[in-house]
Amino acid sequence: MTEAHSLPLLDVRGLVLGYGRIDAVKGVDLSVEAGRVVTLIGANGAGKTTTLRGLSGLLRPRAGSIRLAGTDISALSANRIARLGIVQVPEGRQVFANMTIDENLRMGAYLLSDRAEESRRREHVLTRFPRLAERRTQSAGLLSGGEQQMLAMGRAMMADPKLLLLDEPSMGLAPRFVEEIFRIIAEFKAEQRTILLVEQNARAALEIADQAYVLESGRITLSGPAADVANDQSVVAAYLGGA
Amino acid sequence: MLAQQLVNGIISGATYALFALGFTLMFGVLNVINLTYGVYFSTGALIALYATRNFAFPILLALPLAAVATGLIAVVIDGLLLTPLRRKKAPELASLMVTLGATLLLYSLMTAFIGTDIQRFPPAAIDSSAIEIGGVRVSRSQILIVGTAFAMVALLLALMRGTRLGLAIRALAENPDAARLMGVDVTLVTFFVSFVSGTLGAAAGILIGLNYNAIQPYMGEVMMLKGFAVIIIGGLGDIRGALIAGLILGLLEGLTAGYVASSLKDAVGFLLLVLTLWFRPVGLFGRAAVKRA
Amino acid sequence: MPAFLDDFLFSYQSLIYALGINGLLALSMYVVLAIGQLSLGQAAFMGLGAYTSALLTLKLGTPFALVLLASMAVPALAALIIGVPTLRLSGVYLALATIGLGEVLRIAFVNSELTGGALGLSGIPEKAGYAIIFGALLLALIAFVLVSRSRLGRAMEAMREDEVAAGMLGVHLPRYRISALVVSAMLAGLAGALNAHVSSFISPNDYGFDAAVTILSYALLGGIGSPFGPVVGAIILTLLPEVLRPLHDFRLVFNGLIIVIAVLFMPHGLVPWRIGRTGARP
Amino acid sequence: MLKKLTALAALPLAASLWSAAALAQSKEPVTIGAIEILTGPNNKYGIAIKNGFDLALESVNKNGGVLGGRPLAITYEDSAGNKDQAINAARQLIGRSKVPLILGPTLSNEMFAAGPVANERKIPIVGTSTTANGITAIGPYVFRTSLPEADVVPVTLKTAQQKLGIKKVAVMYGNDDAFTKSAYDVMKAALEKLGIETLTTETFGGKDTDFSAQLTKIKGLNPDAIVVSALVEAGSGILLGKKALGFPEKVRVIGGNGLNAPKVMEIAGDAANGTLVGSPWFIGKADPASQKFVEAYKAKYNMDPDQFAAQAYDTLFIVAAAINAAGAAEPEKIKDALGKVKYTGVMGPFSFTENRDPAETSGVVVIEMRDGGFKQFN
Amino acid sequence: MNGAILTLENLTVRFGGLAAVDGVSFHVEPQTVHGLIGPNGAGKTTAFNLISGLGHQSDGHIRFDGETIDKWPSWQRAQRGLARTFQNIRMFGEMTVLENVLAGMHAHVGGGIGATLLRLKSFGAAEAAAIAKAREILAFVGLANISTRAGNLPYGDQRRLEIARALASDPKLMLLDEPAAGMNPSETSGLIDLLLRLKARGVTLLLVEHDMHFIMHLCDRITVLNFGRKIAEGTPIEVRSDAKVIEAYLGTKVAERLEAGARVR
Repeated sequence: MTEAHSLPLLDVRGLVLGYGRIDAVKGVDLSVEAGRVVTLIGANGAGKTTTLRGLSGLLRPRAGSIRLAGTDISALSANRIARLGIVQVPEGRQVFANMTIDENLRMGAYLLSDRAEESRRREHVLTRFPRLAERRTQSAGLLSGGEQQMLAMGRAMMADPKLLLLDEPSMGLAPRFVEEIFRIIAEFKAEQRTILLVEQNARAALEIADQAYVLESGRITLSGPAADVANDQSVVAAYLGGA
Repeated sequence: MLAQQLVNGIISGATYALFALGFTLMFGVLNVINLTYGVYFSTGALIALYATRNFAFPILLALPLAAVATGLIAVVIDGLLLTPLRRKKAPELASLMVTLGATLLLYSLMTAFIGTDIQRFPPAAIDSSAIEIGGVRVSRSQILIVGTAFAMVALLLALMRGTRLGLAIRALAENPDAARLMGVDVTLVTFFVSFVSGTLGAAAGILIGLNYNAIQPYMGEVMMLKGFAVIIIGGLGDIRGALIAGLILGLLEGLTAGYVASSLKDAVGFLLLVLTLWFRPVGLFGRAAVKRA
Repeated sequence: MPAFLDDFLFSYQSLIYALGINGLLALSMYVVLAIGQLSLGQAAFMGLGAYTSALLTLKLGTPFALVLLASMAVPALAALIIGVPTLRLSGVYLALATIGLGEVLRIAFVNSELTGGALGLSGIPEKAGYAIIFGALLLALIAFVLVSRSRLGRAMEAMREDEVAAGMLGVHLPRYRISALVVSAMLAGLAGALNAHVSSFISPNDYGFDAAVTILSYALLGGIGSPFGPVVGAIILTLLPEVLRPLHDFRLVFNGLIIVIAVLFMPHGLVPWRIGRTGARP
Repeated sequence: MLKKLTALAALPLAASLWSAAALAQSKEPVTIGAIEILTGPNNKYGIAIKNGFDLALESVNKNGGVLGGRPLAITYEDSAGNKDQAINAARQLIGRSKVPLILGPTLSNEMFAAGPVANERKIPIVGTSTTANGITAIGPYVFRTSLPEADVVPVTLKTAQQKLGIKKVAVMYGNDDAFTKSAYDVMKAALEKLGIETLTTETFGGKDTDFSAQLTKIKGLNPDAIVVSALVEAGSGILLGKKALGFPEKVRVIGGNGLNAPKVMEIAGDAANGTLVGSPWFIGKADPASQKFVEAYKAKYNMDPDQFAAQAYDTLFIVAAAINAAGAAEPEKIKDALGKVKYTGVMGPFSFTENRDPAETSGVVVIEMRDGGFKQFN
Repeated sequence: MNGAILTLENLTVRFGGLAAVDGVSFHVEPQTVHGLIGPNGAGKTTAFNLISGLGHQSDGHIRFDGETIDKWPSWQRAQRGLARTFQNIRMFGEMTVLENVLAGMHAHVGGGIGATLLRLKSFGAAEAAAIAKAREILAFVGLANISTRAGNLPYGDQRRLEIARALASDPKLMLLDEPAAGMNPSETSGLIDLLLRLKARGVTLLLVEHDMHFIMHLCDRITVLNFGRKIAEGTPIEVRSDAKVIEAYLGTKVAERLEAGARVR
């Protein structure tokens, strides 16, 4: 790691995002240090996915700044941001269903021109996900939800991202897959990858993360070390409308 | 006689397929029925004609030149008409209407300046000599057309399957947002697809113009009617479907004219079209195959 | 009638007739666009109406009132045949299928002895006149205004804005789609019959693709906020080439340009006023 | 202000022009109307016709005009090849310009639309290029100077039968165009009359480019000739297709008036060789009047005249003669006079039949395409 | 079960190989507020679409108001008395507020083409009555500016208008898909108030919502979905204390177990 530690890898200030007449994210500040796993949790509709779409450039910010290692990227288009090493695994997987698993992985390395490196990475991904290796020439659309999620993560790994944005990786998955997904995230963490994890499965997310932000109605209401956040009663309240 | 009729059918079928390729590609990837496509057919032929006739370009140079120029025109048209609609996320009928208007505009502009007189390539441009095998005659330009049609299908499929650009095109066709996340410059790839379609349309126009040696602005409009039939029968967006549907149409037309009645020749395509709409609207071969390739 | 008026009416008769007939055609496009569909079969329906009426008049000497009814009934039938399979599909298919319909009809007219083949039918007596053409246009306009200001009009606009939501309010979508296409075909057929009975001669090539696109340009130029928009569009596009002679050469260029501009920059057309949708004082 | 200045400047001139103006008063021009295709895709026909009229008009006026010294003038209206515009034009010429006679329109289709308008108002209308059947049946005020296909085609076929010994033919015609369809009807009748066997009849569309299916079938039937009714575009495509399929040299194409155009040879090149067409006139006609016309036309327009220009040229003299014979620029009188005109022009002797069609067919020449030019065949 | 207005029996829909709704059965009692909750991707909106006829199940049955409506298209269900709102508002933006509500009455306002064209007395009376009723409904939901273009309304008012439009069809059952999404707290409490008044009016409500406060406050019964399956059902209090529900919402302790596993490896 050569990045200056004084400077967070990702630094977001006053981010405002919205659709049509509505602002869904109303001035979010957050930062992600290199090599850390940071989670962004919150109820549905709080603006988590919108935030990630803003970070990856799918949605143009209305205000605020997004700095990657000090450079403002908030005006860049999605493909330029991908080039800088921010890779998003979108909500709902969004694998290319009509392409084979191999082709999906090759798409992940779209920006890489070194073919040898590409196949080296592919072998690596397939070793990590043996389920995918068995079916590399099948259409991704035929995979189960959990397998598609693995493919989506594998596809992101093909780009060897500086910052991985994971959007609800456990969404809609059967419990055994949820476990497996979190096992993979734990492995990523062990490899010192930088991850911003958006999750609804707050407990699992908080256990794996170093740092956590709680998002409510488009605003950060709580932040700090994940362990502290996990112990905060208001988190349970945010989810189940307690009190 | 049957052998010659079958060969005739394959040749005209190949011209339909060659024409429909770019049309169906545009639909498969960009999800628009771009009616200006017929204009590219005419434009390509006219540019090649002027290059060979007025500037004495050899046809082998004029062909790629005209095709590339037309491809660029296609990019400009896409940028002017369709990109704004895409940005606004306008309904699909809006793009159909805007290209409909543009088609009328472009054809009538062309005829206003060029007229509808048939023009021909200089005789030296092509070798029209024929080859005769067992009583079946085929000219060199016809062999070129059939060869090009098959080669283009093979090339397009190879592009779609084997290259990174092809992958990006298919990714764009399937899910533009996910493609952007992989680093695909969607605008650029969109323009590239427009370019390739325009080029294909122009190449078809030039080759077909060479074969029948009759070039005029409205030649694309006539072809468009066959084009609709081919891409719907073959399945919107299906590259192989376009080739097969084109050949089927050409053969059926030829056999109808040869053995039933030539007055019914044109009706065959539309009958097939209507039957497809009634019974198998996704086309003969299922769903859009650009996305699957 | 004073001589100068007589001469004026004689000189400009066909132009004035064309205003009314094109107005009807514009309305026939309006009724389809008003529910968010696109049909390019108006010219074909017009041709069917024209041929039906001309044949009945010439071959059977049918009374003109019956002729006009038949000229609406036959295109309506064609609309059913083409509409039923395509209306379950996306809007693009209807547009393409109606282009195909035009071509099939042209082939049929050309190949049939009954319709005189490519020679068409000539010597059609001049049975239509100012009263019937403008009467029909006025009636159609009034009918559209009345329909607009009712639950039917509300359902149509709802469909154009959001078909799914309209369906969720109990709007019987297929019935509306097919009715709109049928009404459109009837109006176009009527316009065709009236045109045949003022221009004495019809032939298959009068009802081609260019005609269909021109009719679309009427509606888009005027705008479809109210039934008046398309009629205004038709009047302008019929008169303009007469007023601006240089435009004559570029008439089709102009029509095409209007469609492009209307779709891209002028979605409400020249008559942006939107008709109210209530049948009583709110 | 500007108006005043102009008026002042005009003062001295006015005096000197006084007498001329008085003369013009009595010598008011006789203005007739013409409806031709002057713009749009088919304007080559209309422009050739207008050229023919204008050339003849010059000559008429140079020789004292009509009705004892009144100049003859033509008001042109453009039909753009569109029948609705042709009707408009006829109505405006009659209602607004009040012409006593109309020349044109260019196409038979346009005549079917505009003819009834003129006929209804009892204004004679004279087609110079309308060859379809049924034109003059529109009514008693509709005339034509162009030889209908019904007169030309039998001459062509008969010549071919006599000189080439043709016994069995295949027929091809464009079935989506009024002109080619009506020529086909004539061909069919003439073939029957001449006792030539028709092996097959094939159709095509005017915009078609591929005729291989029809030609392959025809080739299998071994005809002595192919009789074709087509316009230039399809016609030259058929010639090219015929060559591509390797028809024997001796199987000629015999065409209608639609193929009677140098453009066919331009497009089809040597594939056009041997093609026979009948024509009311052709540029190589060895007749002094005709030669003089060709020279004058070339001098004025710097291009070759075609049959349309020649027909128009003759027609204007015929009309001028009728106006003179009528003694007044009145439609009814001109109509009656037209029926009695006898005139010999570049196309040969001319008069109208009872049915207002040309009576003479002796001017018809059968010509052959050979190496890019027409040659007389009979 | 007999008195239920809506009954789902073993409702299943598969897209490709995945079951988005998997054998779900529950019923909704008349004149109650029934909540349908679950984490993202649990199949709530899919279930709504099946109930309202915007998609058709692969398996199972839907009974509504005594009829099996499995194959009915959406408009037929609407005519029978089923109304819904959408997660992302689907307003007729060009129409006025009043016209939107009148459009909602489509199935109930009289007036065929004949009466419309002839402007029969019955037509005028029906329209006037409809307008009066629409005004009443708009007053009920608290919208005053009836001639405003619907597209120009602020967000919260658009939500209200959508509810008013659904209400206008005089529904027996109203499906509300995330009615509080994007609302601020005061708008939300206004909405709760409105829905309670709706319930008092006798309308049965089935709603999907993520705002738990809202759900717990409003619902008589709640059905919880996860992975397309029903995992719990009961009163708000029962559901809130259900271990499976908490697990579904807050997640399992997978991570702990995983870390243990990783250490072993």
